[in-house]
Amino acid sequence: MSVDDQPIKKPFRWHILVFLAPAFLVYTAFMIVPLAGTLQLSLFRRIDQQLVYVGLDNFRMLFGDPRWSVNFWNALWNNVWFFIIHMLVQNPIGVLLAALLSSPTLRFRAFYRTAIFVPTVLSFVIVGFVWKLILSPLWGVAPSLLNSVGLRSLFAPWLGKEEYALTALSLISVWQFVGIPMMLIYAALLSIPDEVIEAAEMDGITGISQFWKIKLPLILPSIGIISILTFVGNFNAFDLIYTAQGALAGPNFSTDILGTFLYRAFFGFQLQLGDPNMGAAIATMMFLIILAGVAVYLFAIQTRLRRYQF
Amino acid sequence: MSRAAHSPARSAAAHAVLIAYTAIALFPVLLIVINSLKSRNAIFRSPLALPTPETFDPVGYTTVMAQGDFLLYFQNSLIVTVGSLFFVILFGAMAAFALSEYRFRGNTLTGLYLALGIMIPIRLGTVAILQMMVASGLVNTLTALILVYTAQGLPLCIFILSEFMKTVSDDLKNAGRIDGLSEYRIFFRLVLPLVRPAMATVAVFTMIPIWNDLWFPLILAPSEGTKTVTLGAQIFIGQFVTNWNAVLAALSLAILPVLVLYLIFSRQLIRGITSGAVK
Amino acid sequence: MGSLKIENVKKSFGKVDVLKGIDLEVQDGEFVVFVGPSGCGKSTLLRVIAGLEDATSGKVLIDGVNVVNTPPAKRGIAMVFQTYALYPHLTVRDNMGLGLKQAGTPTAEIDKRIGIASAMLSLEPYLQRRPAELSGGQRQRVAIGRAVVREPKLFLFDEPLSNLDAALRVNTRLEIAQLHRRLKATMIYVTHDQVEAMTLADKIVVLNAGRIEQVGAPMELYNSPANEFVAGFIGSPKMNFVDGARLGDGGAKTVGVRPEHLSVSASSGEWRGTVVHAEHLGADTNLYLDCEKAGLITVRIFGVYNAEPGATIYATPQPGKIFRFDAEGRAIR
Amino acid sequence: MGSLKIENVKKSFGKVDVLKGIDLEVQDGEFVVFVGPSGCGKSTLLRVIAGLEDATSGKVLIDGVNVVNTPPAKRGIAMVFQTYALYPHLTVRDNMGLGLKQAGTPTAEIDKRIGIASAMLSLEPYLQRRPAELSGGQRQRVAIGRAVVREPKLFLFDEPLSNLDAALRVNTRLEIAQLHRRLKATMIYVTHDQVEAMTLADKIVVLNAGRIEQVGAPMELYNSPANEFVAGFIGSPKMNFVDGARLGDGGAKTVGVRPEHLSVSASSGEWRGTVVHAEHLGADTNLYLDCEKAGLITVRIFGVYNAEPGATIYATPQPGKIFRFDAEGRAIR
Amino acid sequence: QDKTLTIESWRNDDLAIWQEKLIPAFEKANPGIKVVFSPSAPTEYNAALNAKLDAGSAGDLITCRPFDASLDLYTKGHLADLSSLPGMENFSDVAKSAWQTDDGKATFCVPMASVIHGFIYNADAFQQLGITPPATEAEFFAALDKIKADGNYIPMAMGTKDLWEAATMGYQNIGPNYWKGEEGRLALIKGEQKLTDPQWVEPYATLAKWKDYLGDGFEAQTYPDSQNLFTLGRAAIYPAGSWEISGFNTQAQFKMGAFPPPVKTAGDTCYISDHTDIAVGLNAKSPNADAAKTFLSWVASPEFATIYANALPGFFSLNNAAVKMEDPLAQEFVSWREKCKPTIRSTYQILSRGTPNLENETWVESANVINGTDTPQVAGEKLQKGLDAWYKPAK
Ligand SMILES: Nc1ncnc2c1ncn2[C@@H]1O[C@H](COP(=O)(O)OP(=O)(O)OP(=O)(O)O)[C@@H](O)[C@H]1O
Ligand SMILES: Nc1ncnc2c1ncn2[C@@H]1O[C@H](COP(=O)(O)OP(=O)(O)OP(=O)(O)O)[C@@H](O)[C@H]1O
Ligand SMILES: [Mg+2]
Ligand SMILES: [Mg+2]
Repeated sequence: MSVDDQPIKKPFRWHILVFLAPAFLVYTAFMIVPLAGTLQLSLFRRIDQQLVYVGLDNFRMLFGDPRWSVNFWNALWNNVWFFIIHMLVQNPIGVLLAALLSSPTLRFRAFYRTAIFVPTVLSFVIVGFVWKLILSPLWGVAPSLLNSVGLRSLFAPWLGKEEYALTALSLISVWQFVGIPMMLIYAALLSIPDEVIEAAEMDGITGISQFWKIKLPLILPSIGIISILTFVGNFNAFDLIYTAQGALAGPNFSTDILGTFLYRAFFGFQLQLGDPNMGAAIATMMFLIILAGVAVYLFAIQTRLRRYQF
Repeated sequence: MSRAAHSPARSAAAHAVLIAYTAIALFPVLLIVINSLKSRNAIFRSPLALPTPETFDPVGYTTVMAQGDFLLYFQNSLIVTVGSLFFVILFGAMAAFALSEYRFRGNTLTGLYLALGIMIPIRLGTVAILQMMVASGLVNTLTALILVYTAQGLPLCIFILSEFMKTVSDDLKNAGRIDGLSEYRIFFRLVLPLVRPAMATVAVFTMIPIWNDLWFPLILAPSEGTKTVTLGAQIFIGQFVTNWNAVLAALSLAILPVLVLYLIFSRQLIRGITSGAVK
Repeated sequence: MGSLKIENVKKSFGKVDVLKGIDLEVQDGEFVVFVGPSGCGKSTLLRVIAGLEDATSGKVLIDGVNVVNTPPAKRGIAMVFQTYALYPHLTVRDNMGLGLKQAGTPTAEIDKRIGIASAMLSLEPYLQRRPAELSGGQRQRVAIGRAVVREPKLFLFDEPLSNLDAALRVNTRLEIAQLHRRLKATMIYVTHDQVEAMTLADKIVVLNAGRIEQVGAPMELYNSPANEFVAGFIGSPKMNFVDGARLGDGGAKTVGVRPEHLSVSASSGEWRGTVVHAEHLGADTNLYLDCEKAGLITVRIFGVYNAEPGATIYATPQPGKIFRFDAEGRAIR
Repeated sequence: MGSLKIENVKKSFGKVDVLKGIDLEVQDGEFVVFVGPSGCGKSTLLRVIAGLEDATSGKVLIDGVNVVNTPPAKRGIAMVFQTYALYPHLTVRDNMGLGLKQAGTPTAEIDKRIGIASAMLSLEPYLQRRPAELSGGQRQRVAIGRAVVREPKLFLFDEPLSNLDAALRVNTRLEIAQLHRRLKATMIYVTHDQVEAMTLADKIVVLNAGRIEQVGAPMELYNSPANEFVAGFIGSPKMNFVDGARLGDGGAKTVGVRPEHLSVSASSGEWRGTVVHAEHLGADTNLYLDCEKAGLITVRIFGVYNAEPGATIYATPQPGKIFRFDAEGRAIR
Repeated sequence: QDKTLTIESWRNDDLAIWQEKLIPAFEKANPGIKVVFSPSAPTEYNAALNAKLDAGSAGDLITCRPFDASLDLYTKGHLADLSSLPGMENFSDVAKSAWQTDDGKATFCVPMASVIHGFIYNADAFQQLGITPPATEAEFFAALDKIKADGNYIPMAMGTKDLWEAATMGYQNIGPNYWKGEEGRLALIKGEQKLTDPQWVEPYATLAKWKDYLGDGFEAQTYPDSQNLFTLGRAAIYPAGSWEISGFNTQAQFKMGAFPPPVKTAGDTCYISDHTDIAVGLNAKSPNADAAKTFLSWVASPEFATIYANALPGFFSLNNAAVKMEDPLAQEFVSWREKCKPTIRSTYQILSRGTPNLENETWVESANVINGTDTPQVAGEKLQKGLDAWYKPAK
């Protein structure tokens, strides 16, 4: 065997390490380490000021004890509904707006793009305040608007009704965050080469069918991203419900989602003391739910999505 | 593309939809701005009315200006936001490039690891983070915030950018390799400029939660010298009585810098950035 | 159906004037070839006709109707893009079939047409592949196929055969000619290939720097070019241009002789020259001679001709095959 | 510096075998042209040499060193991509200068080289433009320029002139030849243009379906093709193939005659045929004859030859210019 | 070298008072000690404070929530024992009860203030309609009916959206009259009474009747909405806590009066909720413990009590020393201490230690009862069931 025939070891690709290292280090130090430290609390319980290892007891309690499990399932189901509304309303609207905005001949594009994005920039405090103001039966914004179109009878104190509150809040959240899918899809649409679009125009594929047949397949990975980001964002959501409905997510827990449930358990609320161990157990469950979703996406969907290079 | 490519009817419909949605998007915002200029009574008597000479009352703004050092707060917010953004985009793009460009063992797992952070509210790690900052003497410094926000922003940035980097033509990168460019140069000179729209998007997504965050400034840097705008505005939210004039004024003012940043970034949303590259 | 009239079309990109006033009439069913140096505006003109680019001024009439405000989709045109512009997410089959599907053509008919086109372009084995899995020439053929299946009344081809090998190029060229006859469609075809231009065209349009230099039948351009530019552009190798004064031809600023119209002899002839370089192409040979009287000239000889660089050779222009141009480059007849 | 050796290189994309075992040796400073039908694997082979594609098996040695693990950037290669692959965000100047800058070349030197290259490619007016603002041919020239300025020891050109007009093509071809002499660099060049292949190559490599059919000097391939495929591929129009049995040549399965090796006469000759179609190219004429004895054949005649379709014409193969092939297609010598 | 003390607090509202009155007064008396009042938003306070204490970056002085929240900090060692602090003797055992260990042995915060529940009314409206402040329930509802019939005013400004209004301004406001203040509260803790007993369910029944007198869409009415509704003069009666006084004084353009929760029948003993609410303690890890103790002693002094109670009418001093207050409304509230028996909120001590949390449940159920989603009986049963799930009173 000649020297040449020795299997040559691939040189180590240092640049991969260099590219990954800064992000990896900062992220590990300030995110993973603290969070892992917190999540492992779920295996302990504080008994007489001592942290005692209790295995999966906290989880057993979370699922076995109706004092916890009822709230957990309620929050989970509410969260699912919250997510469904975002998927059905926010993302289609976002995609539609992006598609309209990406038309090369559209005028005032920058204005529309900015205007539609403004709500996303607002802090939750403002969003909570203004929507409570608008939807409040007392000050009459929504009632008089509805009145002006003759629909006054449709008005109800939505945020205070168990059956509407969650949907109303989901829609407020949609209002606030439509800018996110819009901008992402817009960026994706911009990267489609003009020539492909021109070819479609020549082929007689215009307007809506152009969107379905040409653009959508080309931005499918971005649609995947907004779906998974919506999923992750929704199952982590907290602030809007918290500012609009308070930590008890009223009325009667009808707007309680995992984030608010976790907050009460972990940090406590009013007279309820924070219980980091149970809180960590809930957080672990949330983490597992989200992880499952993301893993499905990464391994089952993302690997199957075709990407096209331009 | 030519004008003729779009019929007037189609563009009229597009404008109709966009105008309708713009109205929905802006109406509540206008309500805030209008009301931030009115007296408290006027806000709740007739929230829809424009400020009239009788109801016009800049008390919110004067309160904000009188209370604390809001210019300093703005400056702090800007430093923290821009600083974190810089590192998030730089480190995130680098990691995204590594993940999207190279096949190596554990690629997807690394990607998953780097995405874990968005699956747990980082608030939960507060105590550990604060302990670290106490130990390193970074409490009440903007550096502490920048570090945490950088870590916090990375997962999303990597997630989005790696997807967009996959759409950069391999031939283009290969042309760079043939040209003798190092991997670093390929990243900085070829890939980064070509994913500008995506970077702008990520920058905007990253910037907003940082700018609006209340929690970490409260925990890590609550001192007068390091307060951010959002934290500063909290001073008007009392236990029982909230000074809505001041809150609205402070937060309305606080929108402006982010909007300016947004406008700066959205200039990077350019069409046809890769056209003419390959046949 | 399919006549085209272009009236004083101008096009600028910012400060760059690309088309400087194009007037052209194309009869229904005609096969028109655009030739011209790289960057002279051929593709731009096609894009203006297609409606992908707005002319800065001027009119485009299809069948007598001004189409300035007609969107490309409504102009009834098929186009082969110079850059192919294939749909990256569709298979070869779907790339070809999409336009037909959109037009509501029955599936059987679509399949038939794709079958014919892919046979004609030797694309059958690749019908299920996506563009990224094809070679350059295969992609170009898909681009042709996509235009061809639609069978419109007006075709625009932008250098459609540039990446094909000789055999395939001949075949495809013949198929396009056949298609032209079968559909009686109007075809506008951009090419840099002399053979294609000469064999396909009813009419060749010579463009130069955004202007039309001459329009005419192929042999007309070859035999009586309107000016020095056309004379030099049509025919390969290029016509030899010699200073008229140097040859003692007082009436002409420049005298042109095509390489194939020079006879060579080792012993005697009009222009004595030294062989600088010989190119052996198999079927013919190009000799580059440095002549005392005529300067550096090219001679094309049929078949194999052995001449060592440095050898002395005499070249004689064939009588009646000499072109004369005035100071402005216009042909003197 | 610049020799290349390829040993049994195979390449598959999934189930598609594209290169089926390529062995090739290229001497330092040689000019090698790859020709072959569209899709035969030329670009793939270039990409394997450049290191852009990993061979499924086999070795690539540059200057005797196995470069399998050498990244493209370290192989000292310049390449013109078939798809150009220009940097869309950089101006023409920066497209050309980027590699030099990376190598730390002094600015003055970079400017000089860009100046030379852009003059050679007539790109000076476009130096400040971005690729999107260029015509197809201009883009292709930028791609050439980007490779050329780097002056490496090994060049890979993938159909670099396919979108240029005839005059520019001749010029650029000559410039490349000159560059080759000046730099003494090894060049590997893919083309579909017979003239380019014949004039540039020290050695032509004929590829077919992932295999090398023949390697040899241009005239060697023209004069003594190893098999039917090479005979048919080299030379345009294509060689006429006639069934040996039909001609009464018992020893050969197939007999081949090049179109330029057939003499025609209106009155007498070996094969009597009817004119099917005549192509007038100016400098020469292609006649398509339907012969009783030989079937459909092509005849190439120098100059203008007038023959109406339907006329009767006799074609006679020139003595000694007949090629004979056995049942496997191999040439019988 | 000056020592600087930082006070952690949820009382953003008090920033001006501290900066302008309290701190200058203290610093003048104690040169060498600087004090910084560093409040955070009330909703974030507990979580932020816990994190800072755990990590060791909290301020020297900690404003104490009543009962378990502070007790927890003490048991974790975050709050120092202040039992022997000079000045602590100025407070009664009742005043200190909210910041003591269960056995009463250690006190860890210096009491600052309590708040009293009752009703504030629009005196102009009452005069206009010829209503006098009601003393009994019958009178109360008669007044409400009259206001409603008149139609110019919303009878009562209260919403259920924020939940705690319903519980605190509703249930805890009127409840003591039913369960007889401390008597009932302690019996509940001992396990002798149940939340399903009539004295605990009846207040809910009364609350349920309120529904008809609340504003349109009260289900979505937030606490600030209620405040605004009243101060803008659109509502006649406001179920209140005394903390509203200072805010209402500046905002309302009409004369206001107050009356205590009406009793069932004339002549019954009246009970009021006089709830210990704010105290201040010492961070056990404070490097400036001595200075901090100096400060805390000052907080325990009558001087502080006077400044504080007058600066913040409605937050009543817990100091034994009598405090003279200027504000008439505040005087009205505090005068009830004489004629009625005070008690603290029933859920605060001990009973909200477990899961589910009784206080939180009470919020939810109070709102549910007013909204009509739960009947009073069901509410009582739910609460008792939740309590039974973890609370085992020592028998
Ligand atoms: N990713 C791929 N997957 C499958 N087949 C591929 C892929 N890339 C190329 N091929 C096939 O490999 C063969 C060789 O391609 P290559 O690009 O090398 O051809 P080529 O000789 O350069 O042709 P051309 O002259 O048309 O450019 C083609 O038949 C092509 O279809
Ligand atoms: N967007 C643009 N901005 C400025 N100049 C442009 C732009 N697009 C094209 N041009 C210029 O217009 C001229 C004509 O371009 P066009 O593509 O029509 O040339 P062409 O005749 O098709 O050339 P080729 O044979 O090389 O394809 C070129 O010189 C080109 O540089
Ligand atoms: Mg072109
Ligand atoms: Mg190729």
